Amino acid sequence: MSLWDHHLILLPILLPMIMASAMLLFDERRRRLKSVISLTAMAAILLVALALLHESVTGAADGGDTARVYRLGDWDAPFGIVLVADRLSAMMVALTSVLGAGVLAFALARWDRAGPRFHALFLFLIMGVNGAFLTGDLFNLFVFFEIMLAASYGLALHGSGEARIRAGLTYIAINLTASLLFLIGVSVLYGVTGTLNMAEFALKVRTIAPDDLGLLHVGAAILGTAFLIKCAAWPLGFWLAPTYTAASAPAAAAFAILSKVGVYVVLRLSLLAFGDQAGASAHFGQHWLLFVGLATLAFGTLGLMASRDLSRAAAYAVMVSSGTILAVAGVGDKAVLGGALFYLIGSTLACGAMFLLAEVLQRGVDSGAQRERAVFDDEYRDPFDDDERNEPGLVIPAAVAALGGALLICTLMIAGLPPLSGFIGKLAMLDGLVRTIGPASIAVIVGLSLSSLGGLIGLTRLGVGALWARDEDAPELVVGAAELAGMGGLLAACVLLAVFGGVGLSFAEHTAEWLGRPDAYIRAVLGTLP
Amino acid sequence: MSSNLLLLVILAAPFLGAAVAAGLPRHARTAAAVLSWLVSLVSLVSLAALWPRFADGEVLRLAIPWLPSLGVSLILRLDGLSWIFAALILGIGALVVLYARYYMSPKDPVPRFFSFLLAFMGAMQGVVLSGNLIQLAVFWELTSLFSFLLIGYWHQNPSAREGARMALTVTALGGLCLLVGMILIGAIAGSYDLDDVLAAKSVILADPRSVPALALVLMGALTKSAQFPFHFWLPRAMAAPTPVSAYLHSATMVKAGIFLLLRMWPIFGQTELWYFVVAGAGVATLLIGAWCAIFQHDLKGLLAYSTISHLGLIVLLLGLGSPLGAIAAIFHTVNHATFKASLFMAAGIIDHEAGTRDMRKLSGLYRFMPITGTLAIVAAAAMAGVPLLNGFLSKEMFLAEVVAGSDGHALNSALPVLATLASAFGVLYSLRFILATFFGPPPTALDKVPHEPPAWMRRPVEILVALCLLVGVLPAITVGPFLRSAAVAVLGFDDLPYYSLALWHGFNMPLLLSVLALAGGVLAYALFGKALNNNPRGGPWGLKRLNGGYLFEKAMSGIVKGARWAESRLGADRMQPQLRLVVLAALAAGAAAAFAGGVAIRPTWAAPGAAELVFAVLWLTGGACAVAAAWQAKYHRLAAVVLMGGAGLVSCITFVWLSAPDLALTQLLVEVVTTVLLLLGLRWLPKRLEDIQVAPAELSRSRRRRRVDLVVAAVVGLSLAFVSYAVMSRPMVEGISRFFVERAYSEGGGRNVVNVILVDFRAFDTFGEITVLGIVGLTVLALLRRFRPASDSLPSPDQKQAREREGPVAEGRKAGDALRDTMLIPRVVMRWMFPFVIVLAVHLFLRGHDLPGGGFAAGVALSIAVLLQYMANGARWVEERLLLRPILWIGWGLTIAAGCGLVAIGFNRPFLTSAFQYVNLPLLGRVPLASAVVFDLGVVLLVVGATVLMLVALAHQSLRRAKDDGEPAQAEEGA
Amino acid sequence: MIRALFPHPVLALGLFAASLLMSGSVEPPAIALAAVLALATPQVMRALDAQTIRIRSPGSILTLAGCVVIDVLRSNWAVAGIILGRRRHERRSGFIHVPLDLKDRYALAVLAVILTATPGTLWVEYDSATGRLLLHVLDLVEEEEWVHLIKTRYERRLMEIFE
Amino acid sequence: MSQAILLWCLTGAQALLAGAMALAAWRVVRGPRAQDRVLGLDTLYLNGMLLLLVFGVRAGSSIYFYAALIIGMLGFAATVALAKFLMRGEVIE
Amino acid sequence: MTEFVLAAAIGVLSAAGTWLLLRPRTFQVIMGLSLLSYAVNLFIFSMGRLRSGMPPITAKGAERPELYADPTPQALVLTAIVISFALTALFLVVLLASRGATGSDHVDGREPAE
Amino acid sequence: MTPPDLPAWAAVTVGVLAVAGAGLSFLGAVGLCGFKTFYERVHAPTLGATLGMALIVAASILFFTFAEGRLMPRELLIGVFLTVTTPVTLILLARAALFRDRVERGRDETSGEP
Ligand code: NA
Ligand code: NA
Repeated sequence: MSLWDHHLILLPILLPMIMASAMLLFDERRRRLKSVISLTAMAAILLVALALLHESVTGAADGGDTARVYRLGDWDAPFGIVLVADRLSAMMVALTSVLGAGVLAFALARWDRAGPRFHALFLFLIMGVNGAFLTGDLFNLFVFFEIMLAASYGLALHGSGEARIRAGLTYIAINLTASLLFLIGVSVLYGVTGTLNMAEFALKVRTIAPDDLGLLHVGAAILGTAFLIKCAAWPLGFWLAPTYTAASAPAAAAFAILSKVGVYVVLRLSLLAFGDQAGASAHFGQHWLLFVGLATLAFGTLGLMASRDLSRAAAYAVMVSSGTILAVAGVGDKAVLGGALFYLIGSTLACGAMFLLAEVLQRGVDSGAQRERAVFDDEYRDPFDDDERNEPGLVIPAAVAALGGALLICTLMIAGLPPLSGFIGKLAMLDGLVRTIGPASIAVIVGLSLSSLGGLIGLTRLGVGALWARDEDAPELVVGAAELAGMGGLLAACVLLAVFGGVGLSFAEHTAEWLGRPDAYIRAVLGTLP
Repeated sequence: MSSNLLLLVILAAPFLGAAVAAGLPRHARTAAAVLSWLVSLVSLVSLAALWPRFADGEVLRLAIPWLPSLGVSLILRLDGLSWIFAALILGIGALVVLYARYYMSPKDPVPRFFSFLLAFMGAMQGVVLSGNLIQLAVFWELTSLFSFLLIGYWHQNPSAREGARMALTVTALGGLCLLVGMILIGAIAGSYDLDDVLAAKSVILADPRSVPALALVLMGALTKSAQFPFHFWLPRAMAAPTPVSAYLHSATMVKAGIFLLLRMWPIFGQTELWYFVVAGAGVATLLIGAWCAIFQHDLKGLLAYSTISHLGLIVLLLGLGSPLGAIAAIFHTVNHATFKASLFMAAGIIDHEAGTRDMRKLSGLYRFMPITGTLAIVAAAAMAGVPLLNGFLSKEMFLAEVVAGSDGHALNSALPVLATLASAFGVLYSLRFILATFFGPPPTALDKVPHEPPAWMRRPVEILVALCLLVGVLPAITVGPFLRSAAVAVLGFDDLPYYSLALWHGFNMPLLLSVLALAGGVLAYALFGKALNNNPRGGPWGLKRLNGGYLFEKAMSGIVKGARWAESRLGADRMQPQLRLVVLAALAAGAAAAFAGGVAIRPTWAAPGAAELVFAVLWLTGGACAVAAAWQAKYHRLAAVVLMGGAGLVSCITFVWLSAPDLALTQLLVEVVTTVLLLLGLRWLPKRLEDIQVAPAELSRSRRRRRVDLVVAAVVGLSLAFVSYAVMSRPMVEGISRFFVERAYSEGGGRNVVNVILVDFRAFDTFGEITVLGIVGLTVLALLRRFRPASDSLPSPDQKQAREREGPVAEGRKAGDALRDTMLIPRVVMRWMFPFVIVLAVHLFLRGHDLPGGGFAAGVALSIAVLLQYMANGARWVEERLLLRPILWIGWGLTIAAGCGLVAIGFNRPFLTSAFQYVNLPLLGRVPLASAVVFDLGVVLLVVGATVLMLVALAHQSLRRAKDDGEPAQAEEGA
Repeated sequence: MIRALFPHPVLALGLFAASLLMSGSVEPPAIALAAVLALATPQVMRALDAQTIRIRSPGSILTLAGCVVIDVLRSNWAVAGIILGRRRHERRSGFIHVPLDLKDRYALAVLAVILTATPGTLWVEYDSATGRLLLHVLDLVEEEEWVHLIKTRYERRLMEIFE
Repeated sequence: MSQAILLWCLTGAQALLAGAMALAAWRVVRGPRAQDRVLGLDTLYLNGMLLLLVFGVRAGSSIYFYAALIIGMLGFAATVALAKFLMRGEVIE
Repeated sequence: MTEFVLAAAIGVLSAAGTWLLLRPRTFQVIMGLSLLSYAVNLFIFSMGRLRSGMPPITAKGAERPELYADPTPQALVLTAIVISFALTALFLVVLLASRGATGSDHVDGREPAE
Repeated sequence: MTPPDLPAWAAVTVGVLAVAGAGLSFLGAVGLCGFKTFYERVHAPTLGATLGMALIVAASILFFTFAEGRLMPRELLIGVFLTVTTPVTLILLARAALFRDRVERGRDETSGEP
């Protein structure tokens, strides 16, 4: 194993961090350099993620699934912190880098100038997200959540403006509260089990003293609440729509992955620690996931239909996506979960693209994001403050057609209509659900179908308004080449995902199956399975 | 060519063509038309070439794997039924393309039109060629989608947008139902493959899930085929360009529903549900459509309702469940496609040449466009079911079928009457179509003089009308073989009943009914023709209330309104309710888990010792401070800050008391910085006065809210206290800590276990934590750079203003002297404290590994040293003397921490692996050197950078203001 | 050269002592550290352009210190008495003005520390233009007496030390 | 015996200091004016620091010394900031 | 007894913090968050059980590890302190910005409608 | 906890010093609560800050000197720094109070009776 191969898993975290730190050492003026650095970083992370993905699928001695474990500081689990790349985390890292690359490309057209230190904040966000996906330690997860959130606070407010600040305040307050819940939950779990390592925690859950079971569940429930807040689950996710709507387009698009971090953690922990093997704790909280997921799905769909503009609809689409996966996780069927994982990929990319697209379509119409001039001029001024260049760089012809196509793809993806990957995911879920027919599956089937319909109704109404029924005095639609490249990249990924749906779906299904047998994960992390 | 390739061409050519057309320049009208024409021709030829390959009942299949794990592959499956539909789609498609070339205005982006049209054609091919249920649903939705784009092509026109949306919504709704239905059928049959499904008929029918499955599938078919009560979208879709109407509503879109019914017929055709739903919808649609058509003034409107009615007829035929009915349905589908396409095209020509489609404005056009007129008359006659035309034949079969089945159900016995009535209506509106348009006095209300269209625009109509005639006269030769192979595909080779495609079946009941209908229609026109033409209200008599489109629009806006209402009721946009929900949710989750699992407390109560009483007194103090802080935070913010300091101090002492000196140190230092930060912020908050008058209603509401919150807060407090006590009262579990304590010195090189955890065992946490700090620094900077204070906090604080007003009281005093004198002593002390605090910080840093302290504490101490200088001397003064570049400190701090971690990689150890060594230095002796110290140095740099950045950026806000006022700077000579 | 190395010798000495005390050890590493800090840290005072403290009469420091210790002890006793309720009715507190001749800011600072650290007196405000000091006294017996006390016991000695 | 006396004395000292803290906190809570509260906090800090010193003696460990030293050296920064805010309405000018 | 006092302290701090968290003024919220983070820090700390006079500072090699106070929660609290300090600062700045941009110190950026 | 090798007289001295110092501090706190005006209150805590502190520092030094068998005067640092910094707070506070009284209550405490 070569030097870098061994440390590969570190790169998705370390690379953006080092790049961002290095950027702090340069002057803010060196935009081109920063753009190159950021894009390179994203590309490198993508490659790394693919390599990790490949290994997680084929890396075991028998050529099967495996989890690669990296012992930070050379301390064994459960004492030191470990990074773990298995199918799920590698997939999420890959997804993050694709989304990140698209968003970054979009931002290079002009948004990265709307406030200071965009690139650094963006890379820190990526670092936090990747860390949350890769860490195998509960408290370290908290730390990465905080990195991710801190960067997201900065990005949510990127570009300033009253709407952003107003929404940002709520966003931050709620997430700070959620972080406190996170801490309470993790510490209770530590108090009861004496460990922070996820794998060891899963083992300890199995053998917990009956007397401690209640406390363990209290900790898990509080922790779960914290994660559901990040998932924007109903009724804990009302912060999402205002924040994402007000945020600048690239920020909002990048945030499409944030709620997925919550979803990821819910999936990871519930399947690792509270799966079939968990004894008295088996399937802990699963019913709640179902209810909350369905409620989120319903509320997200309602919100989507109620939205008055596309970016808000995109925000609700994020909620719909969370709700879908949570509800499916609540059904607790592996076949269905595979579909949900596949759906997760496509819906995240589509929601991201939707935010970008919405910004292009609403440009000039949008009032929430007006740029304000500082009242003061002082030494903390950024040299680009006065740079009022608002053009998105090289402008491409036939903008309307291109944007129309993009909007169509987004709509299909979000509504889960054929033939794109959104549909494949839904199909796979429905296919699994009808096989496990019961009240829960029927509820989810109805929910999924209605949300598709609602999504279609809502998005067509808004899309028709934004593209076909533009005001006479609305500015002509222009889209920069970089912007189109960013959006197009994300949408192309959605299309590719449909074309190679068989491969993708089989990957997702195997991932669900892999998640269903946590012993392999635990063995990889702890070396043995006592 | 292999049949596989041909099959592929049939499906792929339109999509490829669509892609190419989309890329053509905006004005390439002819190129796009030629392309489209060639594409449809290529597909048509391929289709025709396949005809000889399947003699009776043979099925061609081509499978392309797509989603193997779901059993969904792309299966192209061609049987007689698919063939006849595909031929219709391609044949009429080719004619429509030709027609559209002349119809479309060069001002429009015509290539896009052709692109959509070809894509739609492809999607239709996909539906009829599907050998897989899911694939069928996929292409089904695609047809909805592309029809949406086609109908909305003239999107500048609001009715086009609305029509498109309505069509999409209704048909996509049906499509979703269809999808779920198909998935259910697939689940029952164990496969999505059409052949497997058809073979599993008995399994399917035996399964109780087949009922919802059928219902869902029918939902799809009926919406697509515009069956009552979903028929309303079709007339609205007339806002589309006429070629689109001609295509969608004759041969394609609406026929997809028919196709689906035919596909499902072998399985479900004889079930009760099928009969009631399909036949019921069919008969209702037949009548309502025909009745509404009578009253239309718009030519296309009339054709639209007529289409609905004819679709109802076909659906009714299928609903009857008899094999002959199915054959008649196929036959009428073909016939309807030909005459309706030609009629739409004719209507388009009239619109194109006369400038209107309003029958009240049109009149006597025959003399201006005799050829078109003749063609229209023939086609309308076919629609009315006049003998010698194709419409007559299939209508005869229909009437025969209705009569033959007129026993048993009440519906059945009523059917002959209803069918005759509907036929009479058909005669009536056909007559009206012709007479009101082509005959009568010359038109007066037209803007231009109508004339014949370009010859090639008429050519498609001519071909179609010729087909109507040909089939009408020679049915067995022209359409016989195709009909037969389609019938075989539906009914099977063995169950094919006897039927005759002859023109003359002798005098029989159906003929009588036909004649009755013809006579009745003519009579009705004679009686009511004038009234109909002048019907001012436009709508159909008796059915005004039943305006589906209107209801739909009401429903849609109701849905949006309802969604908004629900969103506002189920959601919360204000912060307090959201936070309350979060708190309540956490409480509920915790409580639910606790009650389910049971939480026992095992108190170990011993008589409290004196020291414990002291501890209790301490917390009496701390608790009082906390409660008072909560009490005062609204009106006395400073008091709250002070009180919180008290609570914080007690926490620190608690940490010392309970063996956590590191925590105490850190918390103390952080307290100081936080207090200063809060004070820096306080300056920008508005004054809050206790004696503001509040409305009594608001007062009582806020009282209620406060009471609720008080309860919530108390419950939170009790719960957390309970949980912590429950854990504390339990024996320690054997966990990871033992390892840390055992190895901290031997393997981490430090005696302070907490610090070794922070910089070694769990250094990655610290690594992340400092990153958070750095990010927050950046964010703070970004926010403050655009900070815009509220107008009322712009001026200097009152204290300062008053001080300046106090002014130079004594001789020789200048402004600012007062401050200088006050700060004289503090400045001296604070300035000279600077180096001592640095020494303290160095000690904190160096001892951290063995004793309480560490990088973070050192960093905050250093920040406080800087802060003291700022407080004593003012920002300007300090910055003239100390060059602090906090962002650089942050950058270097992070870089050093990461770099230190990376060094380990050079030694092929994992990131952040620490090394330590005792080194013998001259004079100093044995000194421990741990690489973690370098990591800690990064921590120091970062903490200083971030903390100073936050403090200074905040402090600078007042400075900025000072610049505007031209207030004298506070610099002064050295101390 | 020496100046550059030791811009503030008194400070360096103080830092050396402080560092040793913080280390709690007189082992070679602690001494080395103290020496390094004593050498390096005063350099930052250069940036803050602090005037060097000049002590003219080191001997007077001891006398002053003795005075202060005695006064502190005495006034602790006095104030404790007041708190415990002695002389509750006759006691009167208030402000007095003391005209000062001291100009050196370090001297003033030391005076401020002494006066404030002594229970019962509090330095409130000093007017640099007039040299008037506003003092709050807990037990104000005779204003003149206080002025006299301050000027003779402290100011004179401080002027000896610093000016 | 002497050890017991020492222990009792130290406990008594702790109790007195805790009592002093409680009184100071009472002043902080009570006010009435901001300067009283700040003064109360200053006293609270002072007594807290002394409590830590006594605690160190009681525990026989010098580990707690730094906590006390930090209050002694830097605790005043918080109260200075409060006082300055009271005086000027701004902490850093 | 110590456990009971500490539990009560956590309860009081968190109750006061929660009450403030639910108040309508931004400053109240930030104070609430600060009080809550005190409470949470103590809570985390309490999860390692309490031990007086045995800080986890070992002699050269710990003979009886079980005697020392649990160092892990202490390390966690340290991290939590730092993070909550940073986020308090951030929240403060955002609330100032909100007050500046909206003119109101209400958490919703506008005074509640009558 | 107390090391056994502390001589009896030293132990008693340490105890007495500590109690005396704590007592003075307590007295100061009593004064803080008991005095009627701010200007009187401000004097009270100096009891603890000077002699009280000195006694406790002495106790600590004495204790550790005997406990460790060598001179351990490091609490002196606390004494020095506390002595130097306490006046800073008090001066600023008194000045602020004076000013606030002048501005907000229209009273100049320096000229009239308290
Ligand atoms: Na936006
Ligand atoms: Na004094």
